[in-house]
Amino acid sequence: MTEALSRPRGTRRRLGPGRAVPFGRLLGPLLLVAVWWAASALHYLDPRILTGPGSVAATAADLVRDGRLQDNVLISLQRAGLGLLFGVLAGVVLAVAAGLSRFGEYLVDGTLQVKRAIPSLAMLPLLILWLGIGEQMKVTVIALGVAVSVYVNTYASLTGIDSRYVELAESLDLSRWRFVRTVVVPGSLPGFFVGLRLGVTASWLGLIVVEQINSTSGIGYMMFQAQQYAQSDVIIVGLVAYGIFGFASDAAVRAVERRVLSWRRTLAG
Amino acid sequence: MTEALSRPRGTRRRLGPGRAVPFGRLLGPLLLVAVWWAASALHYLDPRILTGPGSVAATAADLVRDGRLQDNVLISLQRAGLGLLFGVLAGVVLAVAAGLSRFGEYLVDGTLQVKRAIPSLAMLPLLILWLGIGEQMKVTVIALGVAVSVYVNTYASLTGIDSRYVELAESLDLSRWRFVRTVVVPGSLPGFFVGLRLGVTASWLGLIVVEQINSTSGIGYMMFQAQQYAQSDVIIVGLVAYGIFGFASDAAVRAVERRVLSWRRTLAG
Amino acid sequence: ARTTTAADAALPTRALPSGAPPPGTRLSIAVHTSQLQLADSGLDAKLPFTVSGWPNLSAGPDVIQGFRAHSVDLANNAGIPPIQAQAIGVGARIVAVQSRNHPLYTFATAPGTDIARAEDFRGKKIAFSQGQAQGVVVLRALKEAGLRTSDVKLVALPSTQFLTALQARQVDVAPLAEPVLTKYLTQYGKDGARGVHTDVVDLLSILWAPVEVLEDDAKAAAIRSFVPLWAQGVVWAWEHADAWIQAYYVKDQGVSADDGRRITASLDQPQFPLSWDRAIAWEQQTADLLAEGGFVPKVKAEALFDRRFEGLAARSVPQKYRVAS
Amino acid sequence: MAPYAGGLTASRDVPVHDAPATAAAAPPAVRTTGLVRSFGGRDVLRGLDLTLARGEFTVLLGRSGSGKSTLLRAVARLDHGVAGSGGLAVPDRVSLSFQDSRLLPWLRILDNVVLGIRGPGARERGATALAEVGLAGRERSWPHELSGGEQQRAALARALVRDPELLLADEPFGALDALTRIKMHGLLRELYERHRPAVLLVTHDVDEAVELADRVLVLEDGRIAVDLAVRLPVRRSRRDPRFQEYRDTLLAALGVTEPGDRPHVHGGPTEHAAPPPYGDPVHPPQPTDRPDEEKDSHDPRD
Amino acid sequence: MAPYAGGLTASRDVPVHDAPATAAAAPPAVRTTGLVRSFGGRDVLRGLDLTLARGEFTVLLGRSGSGKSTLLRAVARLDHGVAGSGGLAVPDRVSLSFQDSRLLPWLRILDNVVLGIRGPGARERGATALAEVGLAGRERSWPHELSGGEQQRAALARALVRDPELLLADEPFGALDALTRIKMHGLLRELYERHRPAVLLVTHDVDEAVELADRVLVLEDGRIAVDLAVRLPVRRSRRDPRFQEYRDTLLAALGVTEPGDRPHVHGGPTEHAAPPPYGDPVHPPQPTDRPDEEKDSHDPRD
Ligand SMILES: Nc1ncnc2c1ncn2[C@@H]1O[C@H](COP(=O)(O)OP(=O)(O)OP(=O)(O)O)[C@@H](O)[C@H]1O
Ligand SMILES: Nc1ncnc2c1ncn2[C@@H]1O[C@H](COP(=O)(O)OP(=O)(O)OP(=O)(O)O)[C@@H](O)[C@H]1O
Ligand SMILES: [Mg+2]
Ligand SMILES: [Mg+2]
Repeated sequence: MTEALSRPRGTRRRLGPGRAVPFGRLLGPLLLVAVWWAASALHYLDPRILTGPGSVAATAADLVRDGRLQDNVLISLQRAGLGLLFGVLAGVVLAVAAGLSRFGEYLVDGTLQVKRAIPSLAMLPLLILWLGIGEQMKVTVIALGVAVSVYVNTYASLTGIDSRYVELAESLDLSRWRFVRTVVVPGSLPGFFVGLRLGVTASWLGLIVVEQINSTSGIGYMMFQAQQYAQSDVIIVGLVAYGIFGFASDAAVRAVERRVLSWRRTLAG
Repeated sequence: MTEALSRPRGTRRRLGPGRAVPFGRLLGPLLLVAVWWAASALHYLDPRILTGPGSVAATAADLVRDGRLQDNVLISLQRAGLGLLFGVLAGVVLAVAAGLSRFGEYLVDGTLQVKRAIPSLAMLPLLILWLGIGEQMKVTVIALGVAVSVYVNTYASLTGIDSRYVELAESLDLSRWRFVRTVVVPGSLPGFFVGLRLGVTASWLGLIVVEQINSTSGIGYMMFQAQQYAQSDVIIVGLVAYGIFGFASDAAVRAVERRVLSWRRTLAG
Repeated sequence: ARTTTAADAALPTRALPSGAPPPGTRLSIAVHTSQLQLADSGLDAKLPFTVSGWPNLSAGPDVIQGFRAHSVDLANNAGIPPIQAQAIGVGARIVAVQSRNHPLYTFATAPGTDIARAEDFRGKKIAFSQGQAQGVVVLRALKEAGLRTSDVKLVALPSTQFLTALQARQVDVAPLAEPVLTKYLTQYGKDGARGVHTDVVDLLSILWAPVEVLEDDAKAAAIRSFVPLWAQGVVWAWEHADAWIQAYYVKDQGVSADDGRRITASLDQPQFPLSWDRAIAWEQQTADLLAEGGFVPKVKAEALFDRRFEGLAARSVPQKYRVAS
Repeated sequence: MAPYAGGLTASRDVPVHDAPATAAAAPPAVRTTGLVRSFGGRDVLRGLDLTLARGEFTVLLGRSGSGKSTLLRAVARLDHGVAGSGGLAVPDRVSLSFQDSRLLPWLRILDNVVLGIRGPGARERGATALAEVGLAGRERSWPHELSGGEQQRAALARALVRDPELLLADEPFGALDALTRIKMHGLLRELYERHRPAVLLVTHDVDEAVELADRVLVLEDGRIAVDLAVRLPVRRSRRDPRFQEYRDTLLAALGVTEPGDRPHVHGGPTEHAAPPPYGDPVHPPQPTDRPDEEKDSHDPRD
Repeated sequence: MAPYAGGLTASRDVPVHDAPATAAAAPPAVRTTGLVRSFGGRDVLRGLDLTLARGEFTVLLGRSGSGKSTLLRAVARLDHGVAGSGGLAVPDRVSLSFQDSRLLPWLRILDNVVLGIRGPGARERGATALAEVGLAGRERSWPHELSGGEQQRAALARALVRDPELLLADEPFGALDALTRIKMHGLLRELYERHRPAVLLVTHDVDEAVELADRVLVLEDGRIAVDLAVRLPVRRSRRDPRFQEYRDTLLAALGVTEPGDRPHVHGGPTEHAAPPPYGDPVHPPQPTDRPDEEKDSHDPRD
């Protein structure tokens, strides 16, 4: 036995990450804004190439004052929200159907892989032909995008449930419905939440596509317009709005996730 | 004790899905094609709205004969492949960095959530300003999309690694590098593969966006051109090509996944 | 390093450099058709400078981004993108003008509508893509028919969805160009779809360059030497229609030879004005229409042109392709 | 250790409890015939025949890796993907407590316990079962907040609360201290007296086996190598010489030979060598009261 | 059961093996002072003081849920997120074999075993260790292909192959049959003789404790309630009356009172009642050879 060097420390060096700092996740985005600010304050950044945060804030203030930003955001929120709702429902139902029976898998899974690969730009004409250019089509396009995100992740997580738990459920003679409720749903929640987070963003991004069609409002419309006219400051306001919404909705989903998955003991603690 | 009714069967009703059938996943897409075929053969489908599979096949044959399809697909494959490569590398490195240290998480994670929320349409002008309109920009746009898909899933899977395994690694005094190799990487592979599958599709879809900019070739360019000239049959050929590539690349990734994750015992077996 | 100057900076007043561009001058030219025309006609041998690249950009916003990114020195567009560039402070000037007096767009009607003239547009749903040439065509047609935008229902759509919107009967009228127009009318003519012709033209096809390129004497000299070749290339394509259809529409754009012929047939003989007065006036009207709609701030069209190049293109082509204005 | 195969097979025709009195007439609770189970070409069960009468308390012993868990999973009809053959007849309501306690990590303890039962009083019954295994007050704990032994007890509670017709328990007391183990024995015994399920319990503790069982099986080479009826009174004392005899018999069957180590069996003065010798099985002493006639239902070669 | 706290604390000044001969001079392998660990406000360890000499083989007993695993995790310095306080000094190279075997499911058995070692001969050493625990030929199996006992042995091999200065083993033999268990005892003993690590081993088997240990601790109410030096020869016989005495002492300390059940200790004719009584601890009999003087290094109140 070599010399028993004793260390007085309480716990050893962690291999996982340490304790979480509240709102630490804001560090990156704030740093980004700070760099942007500094670069334009030091005239390092050509304002015609990338407007500085100051004038973007001014543009944003203008947009808010004349109500354009809020109105557009509100309308878009409604569309995105509806699409999200239907998309999440569809994604979860399809994932459960495909995960629990081979027939469902063969019917649903390949089809959705194909759908996933097809650009929504190419789907758009077909959907217009079937659903017109109204709200129905817009919500459908968004829901399709969301459903695919939710499906892929939920399905992967669902089919990845430890078979020992399935065996347990069988040994307890659980009914199929109770099996779904007590094993399948909780067991696939981790993946579902990843899918939901991707889906929330997908719903926002879908707006850009659908609000080109027969819209006179919405943040996607605003962005598209700004792009048509190469109005870079409006684009950047929209971009910042997108960033904030993306970050906030992600944080919201994560907060729910943390509560719902509080039973997990993971690397992240 | 009630009457001990004995059942002569070998195993009980499964709650998980049954045995897998080879190529079963093709059922859905084939059914889709069959319905399409039937609908146009029965003149149920207006050929002006959706060309039938017959004439689409003829168009595809034409495109193959004059070499347009192969050439475009090859060029696109190269772009998508490069983007995929860099994107996957970046996504994995970022996920590991963010998953293993709080500082990394705070620097990377929020930033990527923001990035994820920003439409590539809006990022494009900025990337053109920084990187020009050449191949570099195209590969970067694709890589960014791929990286985000890979990152989100890998990170989620990585931070979801059971803390008991982290504890084990600590108790064995594993070096950080060995910890990454033996615990972090294998433990986050399930999520990585989901991310990779999403990333592969993302790289294909990214082509549609980037090949509108300063391209004279590529399948995205072909689709864009066809849209300009309202060549609906070419669009559908492109769409089918997308579908086939999406399905095939997904199947390829799954095949690798099945081998690499053969240690898993899951609901799907 | 090149620096950009503000759009409202003084017009380049220095006389155009007269000689050939100095050796080593490079230009990045986003005129895809010229690339093919010069190559096929052999005119490219006359290029007195190096073309560093032929970026394939055509949409206005993309070209503007290319200018900003210093990726493009010279581009070919319709009349609207320079107005948009001016509106957002990107300095660029028109250096050559080709006028098209023949209407490029025809208003296609959805099956089952009873629209015969532009006056019948009242109360109808019209596909409208603001930032694009098709948008301006709609605005002009309404104006000429004595209608205001409030008299019709403008349905915002990207021009690529016009055909779909007609097929789905989501709009009553949409401006279509060839070959889409013929395709649509052939397929839906039997259901009562019609083409409503107006004399609204999309007058201008222009070459334009960022201000800082024009301020660079070497590049300005290169542009000056390129403008005639561009015009001659256009003329060559007109005179060798079959070769051009084969080289461009069939080989490059992937449309059928029939479609290619249909497109060329819809075009008029190219015309290059010696004086730009009419072009400037038309551009001003367009800018005013856009400003009225609230799409862009007011723009003075005069400032969009670099008149040092006025008539340069016209003088380099045979008489029959010249017009006074 | 082939010499044992069947050598110790003891038949039972005089039931120790009264439930199996009708064993000859009533259908058995479990009957397997020629059960084969293989993993990767290696046969773990090799034509195993086993009949358990209703209300019989059977303990299964066997070396680590001998196939005890495999047998239990087969009887619970859970081995979907496993290669194998053989006949199997088991009752409807079977409870299996797994070797790993296998609590669902996303359900709180009480929810885990009531997973296999339903009806209005389910949660009350679950809470009572939890209290009985000494986990009162832990209803709302997560599984990962329980110690190893607590998890095992929660899993046992989950199996017991279902009032099964056949209880399969895979080392249910392995992680328990002596006192808790005694309590659990009492609990299991009590439940058994009340509902008289057939029980097939795996343990490595030979004392436990003799103390609890009507019948002890030793699994070896994929078959039942020893089938021993334990003819002791219900209330058993470890100091009963017959208890010691059964135990030594079983230990010997498991390959443990400590000839001089149990003073009351062979009182030799041999000094015990540590580590004690293992391998090389010798024929174990026969239980003194072993009946001579054999009955087919317990003969593995049936 | 507070009456025991320190009451049984036996000092050791005559070393049983020769390694701890210098115990008074050399620094101890492990020293905890006032160790407190709480979960959700409930103190599991309540100011626990413990000193383990180098090369000392200590066995830890305690009721299920008494905090044995918690103590081992604290000594291994693994309880990052746990509320607590107290001083702790441990050597650098510590091996902990967890109560659940905790094999990484994505590594084959051999890779699992060699996880904690490196160097050129690592895989050979790992294969040897696997063979020693009876798993030769299973190197390329996945963990889920092993039976419970096989998994436990693989985990033991992983801990042993590291040649630790301090070996912490949390019920390493719980899922093993009697014979395999004896083999593993021999293996552990052999390793111990070779490298003389300090060992802290948790078990529920009192016989095992007496057979293996230099010193047996009983954890109760968050402290070391019993600290008993086992003064028996290295080669121990279970029929040694002193062995039985130690064992009965410990069983009593764990709350198991079977006064008439071990014929060789108190030969009373009392009929054993099943289920046996539990709870209500009585003062255990004192080991006959218990020395009177106490030494600080083993006094939990140190
Ligand atoms: N899925 C599997 N794949 C391959 N081999 C397996 C599998 N499951 C079990 N085995 C092997 O079959 C044998 C019997 O396993 P089983 O779990 O039934 O043993 P056991 O008697 O329960 O042992 P223990 O007392 O250690 O739990 C073991 O050698 C084991 O390695
Ligand atoms: N993470 C936790 N959260 C809450 N309580 C915990 C946690 N871990 C352990 N406990 C509790 O602390 C007590 C001690 O647990 P520990 O695992 O140390 O017991 P143990 O002595 O090892 O028991 P066993 O012999 O059953 O393994 C138990 O009552 C347990 O429920
Ligand atoms: Mg087992
Ligand atoms: Mg424990």
